[in-house]
Formats: sequence, C-alpha cells, structure tokens
Amino acid sequence: MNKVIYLDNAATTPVDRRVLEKMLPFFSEKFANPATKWTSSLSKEVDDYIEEARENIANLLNADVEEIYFTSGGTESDNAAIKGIAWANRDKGSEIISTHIEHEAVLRPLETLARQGFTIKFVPVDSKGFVYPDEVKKLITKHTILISIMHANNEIGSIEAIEEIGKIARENGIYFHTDAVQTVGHVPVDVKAMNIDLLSLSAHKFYGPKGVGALFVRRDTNIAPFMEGGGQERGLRSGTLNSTGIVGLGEAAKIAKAEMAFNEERIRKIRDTLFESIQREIPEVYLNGAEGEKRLSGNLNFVIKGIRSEPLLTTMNERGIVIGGGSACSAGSKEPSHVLRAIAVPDDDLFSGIRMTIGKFNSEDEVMPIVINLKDAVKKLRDLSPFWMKGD
Amino acid sequence: MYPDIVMEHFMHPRNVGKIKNPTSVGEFENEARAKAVFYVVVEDGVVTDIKYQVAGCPFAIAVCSLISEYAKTKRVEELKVFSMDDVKRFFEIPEDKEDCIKLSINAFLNAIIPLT
Amino acid sequence: MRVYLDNATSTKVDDKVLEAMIPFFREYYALPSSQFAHSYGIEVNDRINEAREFIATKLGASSPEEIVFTSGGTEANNFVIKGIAYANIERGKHIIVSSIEHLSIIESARKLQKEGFEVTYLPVDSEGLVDLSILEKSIRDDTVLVSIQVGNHETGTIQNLNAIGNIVKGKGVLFHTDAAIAWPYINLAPSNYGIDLMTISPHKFHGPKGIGILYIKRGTKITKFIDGGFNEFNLRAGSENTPGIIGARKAIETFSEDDVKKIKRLKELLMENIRKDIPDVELNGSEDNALPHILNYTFKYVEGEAISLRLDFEGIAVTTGSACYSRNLQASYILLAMGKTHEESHGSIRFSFSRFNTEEEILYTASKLKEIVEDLRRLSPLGKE
Amino acid sequence: MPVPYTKLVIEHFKNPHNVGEIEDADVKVTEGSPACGDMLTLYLKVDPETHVITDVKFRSYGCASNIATGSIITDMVKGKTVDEAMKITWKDAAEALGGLPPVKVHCSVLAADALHSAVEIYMEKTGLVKEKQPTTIEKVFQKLSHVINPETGIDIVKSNLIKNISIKDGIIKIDLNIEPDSQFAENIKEEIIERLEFLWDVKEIQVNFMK
Repeated sequence: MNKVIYLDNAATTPVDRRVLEKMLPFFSEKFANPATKWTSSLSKEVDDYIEEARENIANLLNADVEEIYFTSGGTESDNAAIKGIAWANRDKGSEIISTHIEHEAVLRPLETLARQGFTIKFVPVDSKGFVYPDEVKKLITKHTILISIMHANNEIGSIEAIEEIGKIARENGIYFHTDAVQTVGHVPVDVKAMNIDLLSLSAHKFYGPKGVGALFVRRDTNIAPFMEGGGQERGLRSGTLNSTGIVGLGEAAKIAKAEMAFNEERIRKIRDTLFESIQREIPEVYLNGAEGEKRLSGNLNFVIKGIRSEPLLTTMNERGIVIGGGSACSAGSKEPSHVLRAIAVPDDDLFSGIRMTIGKFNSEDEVMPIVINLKDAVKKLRDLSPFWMKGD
Repeated sequence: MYPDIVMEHFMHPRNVGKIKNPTSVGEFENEARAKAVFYVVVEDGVVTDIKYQVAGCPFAIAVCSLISEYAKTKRVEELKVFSMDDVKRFFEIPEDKEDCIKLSINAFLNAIIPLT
Repeated sequence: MRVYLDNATSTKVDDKVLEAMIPFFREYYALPSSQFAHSYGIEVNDRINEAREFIATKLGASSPEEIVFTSGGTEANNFVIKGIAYANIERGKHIIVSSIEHLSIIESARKLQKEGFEVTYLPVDSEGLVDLSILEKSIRDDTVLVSIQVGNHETGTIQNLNAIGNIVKGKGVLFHTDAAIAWPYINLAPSNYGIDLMTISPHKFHGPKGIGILYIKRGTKITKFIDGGFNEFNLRAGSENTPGIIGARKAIETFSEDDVKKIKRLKELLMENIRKDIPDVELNGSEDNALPHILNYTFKYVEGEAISLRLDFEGIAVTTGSACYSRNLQASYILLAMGKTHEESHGSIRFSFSRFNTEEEILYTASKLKEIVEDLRRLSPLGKE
Repeated sequence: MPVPYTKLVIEHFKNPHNVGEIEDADVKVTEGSPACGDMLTLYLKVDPETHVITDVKFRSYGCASNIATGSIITDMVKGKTVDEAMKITWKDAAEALGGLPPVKVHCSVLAADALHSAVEIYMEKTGLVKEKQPTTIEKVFQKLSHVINPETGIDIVKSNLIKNISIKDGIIKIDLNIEPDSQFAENIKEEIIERLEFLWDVKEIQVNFMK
C-alpha cells in the first residue's frame, strides 16, 4: 500500500511512539498486578507508575490525583458517570438535562435511565451546534440532579460554553458531567475553572492506547460504583487495573500538556488550507457547524451536494485516503447522523456529510493529494447520481 | 469487506447515465434516501439499451452496474423475475447490505415490469 | 534470583503475544467498526473477526457471535450477573451464586439484593466444593441464573461442573461459570457442560490486561451493561481494544497442554519440599480436585503478610490471604466459607505457577520459605505453649 | 527495590530488636488476636524503687509494620520511667521509623497499646494508681479511635461512623452508621469487642449496624 493519508483522527488516533515505548516494559517485565503492593515489590513498582500516570492526568485537567479514576475507555466513563450519579441521587430527584448532539455513549445510558423512570430533558442546539446556557437554566427544576453536556462535538467540532453551564449547575446544586473525549489532549481543560464535577476522557483519542480511559469525579461527589468487585480505584471502579494501558494514557497526557498548543495551531492551519482548497475546487460544498475559535482545530464537516458520503469514502479509501463516516460508532448504521439532524441540515443533505479530522501526524503536503482525489471522486459520483441534475 | 466483483464494478461502473427517449423508466428511493433510476430501451421484447443513475452505497452502485450488463440483450419476460437470488450468483451478500441491493433491484424491476 | 509465583494475580505477557499486538498500536490503529468506510478498518475488522472465530472454535462455540469482548473479567461478571437478572425479570428475581465466587460476582449480587432481587449464596465444604444437594434444593421456580466458578482463584478447588450443569439444565435455569482463573488450565468447552455464559480473563494466561472474553450462548436474554454504540453485536458499547483482542487470541494460541504438565510437576515439587521441611502447615483446598497452577498453604503461628514480604526481599513474589489492612477480603471470605478459622486464613500463602517457572526457582523458594517461616516462628508469641 | 515502607521499617522488620520473653517479667500483656490478623505480646521488667523500665521484650504475630513498631517502641522505652513510657505514643514510634503508611495504622498501634496497657497494669499492681476509674463514654471513644474502617483506612471515630454510644450497668451499646451487609461489618465488630472487653467494669458489648 502506498503511504496512506489518515483523516479520521476523531474516531481514533495512532499511538505516539513515545507512548508505546513507555508501555512496552509493562507487558513482560513490569506485569505484576498493583493490587498486592503491600507485599510485593513488583506490584509496588507498578503501582508507583500508575500513580505517576494519575498525576499526569490530574495535571492535564487541573484536578487532584484522588479525583482521577481509571476505566476501560470513554464509553465506560460516560456510563459510570451518568448511571452512577443517577442511581446515587435518586432520592433527590429524577431529572437529567442533556442535548441531542451527545455521543451515543451518553445518549444510550440516558435511554436506559429513562426506562428506569428518570426524565431526560434535552436542551436545543442552534444550527452551529451550540447550546445556550440560558436554555439550560430554563430546564432546571428542583428535581434536576444532573446536567450532562459534551465539551465538544465529535462530528461537527462545536466547543460548548462549558464554563457557563457548569456555573449554572453549581449555582443550582446540580452535578455537571461533561463528555470531554474529543477535547482532552487537544484543548485546555480546567475542571476547577470550568466548574466540572465529572469528566470523561479516552486515551486513544489523543495518541494513547485503546482500552483505557479515565473519569474525573470531584471530591465529595455522591456517586454509586458502576462496576462491582475487588474495590479497586477506591471502590468506585473494580477490576484489575490495566497497568499497561494506564501508563500509556499517563504518557499521552504528559505529552499532550507539553505539546498541545503547538500541535493544534499546526492542525488548524492544515484544516483551514484544506477546506479553502476544497471550496475552491469543488462546487456546491458547504460547512456544517461553526467557523472560528469555537470549533475543534482538527475538525472539518461539510456537505457535498448531490452525492452520498458512503461511496465517496470507499472511493477515497481505494486511493489511500482514509475518511471517517460521521461518528465512528454509527458508521455501520443506516440512520443519518443524529448530530446533523439536530443542527437542522436539510433532509436532502443528511446523507451527504463528510467528516475529515486532522491529527498531529498529518502534514500540509497531504492537502493537494486530498483535494485532487476528492475532486475527481466527487465528479464521478455526481455523474452517476440521480440527485445531481447539473451538466445534463 | 467488499467482494472483488463489487469493488471492480463500484470503481468502474458500466453503462452510467441517462437515455433521452427510453421505452421505460424505473425509480426507487428507500427510507435512507438512497435512490436509483433505470432507463431501458426495449425492441421486440428485448432490452437493447440500458443506463442508470444511482446515489447509494458501493453495493448499490455495483449492483446497478452488474444488472445493466446482465440485462442487455435479454428478454423482458426473463428479466421480470430478476431477484436477490440472481445477485447471489455474482457474490455473497452481507446480511446488513441487503437493503442497498434491493434498492437497485427494485429500481430495475420498476422499469421492466410495466413492459410485461 | 527472581521468582514470580503470583500468576493467579496476573501473568507476564508472552513475547509472541506482544509481537502480535505491536502493529495494532501504530499501523493498524483504525477501528474495526468503520469497516465499510475504509481499508484500514477492513484490515482491522478482518483480523478481529479472525480472532473471534479462532476463540469460538477453541471454545466449541456454535458461532463467533457467541464471543463478546469486554474490558476484563470483572466487567464480564458484572455484565452477566446484572444483565441476566434485569433481562429475565418477568421469569423471576432469584439468582444463585456460590459463597466463594470472585468479588465481582458477589458484589454484583449484593447490588441486586439492594434492588429487590433475592440471592442465595451456596455454602461450600472444607475443601471448597459446593454441596450439590443444597444447590438442587435452592433452585426455585423464579430462579433465573446459577453462577458457579470452574475453579477457585484462592485455593484452586475445582467444582464438579458436569453435575452442576446437569442439575441446572434439568431445571431450565441459565448457567454462568466464571472461568477467569481456570481457563485454559482447564480446557473446557461450555456447551459440553450446559453452560450458557462463561468468563475468560486473558491476563491470567500470558495475554494482556484490559481485555476479557465473555461466551454468551446464542439466544440468551441479557441486558447490555455498557450502553452506547452497536459494537460487539450490540452487546457491549465502546471502541474495540484491538491490540487487546489480538493479544488475547495469541495468548490462547500459544498456550499448550505441555504447559499444564510442566506446571503440575512444579507444583508437586513445591508440595513435596514443604511437606518434608516445614512442620505445622495445612493445605487449603483440595488435594485431588485442584487447578494445576494454584497452591495454598497456611503456615501456622505466623502471619501471611510478614511471610510474603520477607519472601519478596528474597525476590519471590506470592500472595497472602491476610486481610489485616486490605480493602478486599478475598482470602478471608473464601477460607472462612470453607470453615477455616480467622487465624488460619491470616497465615495463608498462595503460590501460583506458570510455564515460565523452573525447577531451580521452586527449590530456591522452598529453601527460603523454610528459613523465613522458622525465623518468624521464633518471633511469634503463638505455638509455644 | 520499591517497597511501601521506609528503610528503617524494613531493617526493624528483618532484624527486630528485643524479641523474646522475660521469664520473671513484672507485667505481660497481649494485645490483638490472631483472628484479627495481628497480635503482640509485651513483657516488662521494672525497677521497683525508681519505676524505671530495665528490660522489655516482645513477640509478634503480625505484618511488617506491626513487627517494626514493636521493635522500635521497645528500644524507646528501655531506661525510661513508667510515667515517661506512658507518654510515648504510636505517632512517636512511627516518626522514629521515618513514617508508616496510613492504611497500616491499625496493625502498628498495637505495640503502643500493649505498652500503655502494660504500664497501666503495672501502676494498678504497684498502687501507683489509687483507684480504678469507671468506664466513661469518653474512654470508649478513645478506645474506638483505634478501630479502623478497612474500607477507608480511617478510624471509625474520625470517619463519623458512630451514631450513638450508651453505657448502663456494665453494658456498652454502640450503634454504627454502617450497613449490616457491608463486607467489613463483621471485622469492625470484632475489633470493637477486642478493644473494649478487657475494661474492668464491662460485662457486655453490643454492636449494632444501621444505615
């Protein structure tokens, strides 16, 4: 295969070489289970590395180390946060506020809770995918126990006004959870300044390994454990710690803290050049979501009128250019993107959304080959399409 | 994973386009807003020309192409019973892709059946 | 000398396993769920499918769709206990587990109790075996699940799964077995025992941490535990841990029956030496029905944590059942359920073996153990009078 | 090699000082029990004139920090008067060892407890104490502050787990803010009983769990 151009960094990222190197000794040398640290120097050594990783994550989020809990990934973190808060605070109320543009890892647990008798209220988003904090305020009642609103959207990259929403939650004594899977490691996150009580993150979205994530839970939060067992992670998350993954996550966090600003500026430049070229070369293309600072620097989501995205992705892929199909988890489903629907993309265009997400391993040299191939593929598919009547 | 024949026809679809004065036109659009349109020219009960337009997944596109090759010079009587089983002779159909293939078959049959 | 005899807690990842995993970190890093979108995903998806098929064949499963990947044994056990209970509520709200199950089972069952389910905790005899007549009597019309482990993680005692399977199936109740510690040391195919669900934990046999395998027989009604995307046949949401899955598959492939033979010899060698050299010891568990890689002794008059820390100074890693500080009371509840006294459970030491241990290591361990136990007994106020 | 203990703890654990028995000891005290995982027996020999501790020995059935604390605390009291010995706390011992991990507190306070009990008994025996004090609620609280909740590593007084304590006719009733089916309930109950049963005027101890 020729050199591949990978444009699906919001779905998953390759592991940074330094992260993998940090992990390697933990497979076959430092493999002991940290649970037995009191009687085993091997375990104690692993435990020390795990605590170092915890500190790296705490530093990245401006949290305290005791507030970081390791999980198997972003989806588990979301499940643990939302169900854990709901179950533990049921006596206080049964209303939860969220949005329609959340990741499925938030939406499906909310559905489960709805079946258990909780009421889920959805804040509307505008055509750029933004939640207005005042709208959140309007939905609050004395029965509200949790607000869960994502930090940034995985499909259209809109960055929400988390700090203000958190402030509203705090003022009303309501727990505030944010799914920050797309932002941690890419955008500065400060759980103190942003008034966040719970935050989900996932290692493989910022050059760490798959199979590991973390949940930030503010001290003194009333939360029920999600996974029962040996009582690891101070009783909140049982199960043998995935020390290899955790060490990788810690290293990814450390690298992100140091290099994030530089990388994101570069990424933004590549993204902007890419979209300018696409708009120049291909007619009838428009951007979904916001322009400017309130959009993730690596995210590009646009509609190419008259064609469906799936054959376009396959064609591009045949040419070595890897593009994601909306959110990774629903790529296999026939439903159109719930996010594009929520921001009121016209029905005719719902299946024509293309998401390209740039990562730190992309380069400016890749822009031209992307645009040339895209232009050619779009022309071919438009020639084929009954929806594209131009050029008759 | 795409079967080789699907990939070949998807990347190089045959008989693409519209026919100005067709004998018959058949359309089909599914719930997921994928759409296929077949144009056929029939002389003495035999398909002499066939073209199509399609906005669907790679399977739908490849099957339109395969049908267009298959149908040319065949009798309408023979083609009106074209079904999923005929497509299965070309390649193994993944379970979750049946809808995409039905799109192409239905559009084709919508062009053929009125002629019988 | 470094001697690792704590393989029941976790094992070293085999070099071949690691080698198989490496490309999935930086080359084949795409997600398999994006299979129809791009060839990276297709490649990964093919490899994941192959792994799933390989494991299904190994387990004698009727289809690869009976194999679900989780984040580990604890998640798999939570999923089973809660998922079966919630999904079968109209049939009944009673489940049965043994009293010596792993805490991920026991604590999940406790959680269900708080929610209004009924749980029967089956007693065990002095060797740790479930009493079959009590099991039979405990099954009621509203029982939906029986969960009994293959072998015990602390003492190695193996249950009579054949008989248990017959009883449970005869009553039309779902049967889960936690094989996290036992499989593949006990190479059982679930369908031969009437097992509907089975938990496997690859990091217990030289696979990576962070991945678990759950066998779910086709047609079993179970409620999803981790909600989200449609991954794993809509049974477990979350991006697939691809290197973990590939590693788990390779760990199964590299495990051989010869490993079991070797491990058995090492275990017998240590037993012989302890019997010969150290008085006042007691075997915890069963001499005949035991997992080949687990050995548990109580050394009377001395406390387990002191023994294991002293062994650690000599480079030997073992686990103690002592719970004097611990957040988890594993050993004590298991040994107590077997009728041992608190004192006996505090002096217990678990030795667990792997194919990477050698005879030389065992002899070294035996000699250090003798020294340390003698030393600590001189210090102890017990056992003198 | 990384261990969760200071070098000094390890040294005292590997080669504990003052191990053994004193045949003609003035006082012999045992604290803890093998059932709770830790036990320590302390022997004191005291000069009847000066009340200076002339010899002290101990035996331990316990973990590393228990053994190390036994070793250091016996070093510390040798040559001290009983009054001075009474003032030596577990904290002093822990400091002398360069610190002990917090979750190990309850394994290691045993040595200090044994010392204080031994000195108390010596004082009672030799008439240094005029009369036996009746057990008060304060005294019970003080004793319970040695009972650690294994879940948190913090004692049950500090972690506000005590709902109510009453003393009547030698019966101590303690209500705890812990669920009856907590996996630690039995351990906590046993430990409470062990801490209180030796008090001279206590006949019965009732521990109730409620949440």
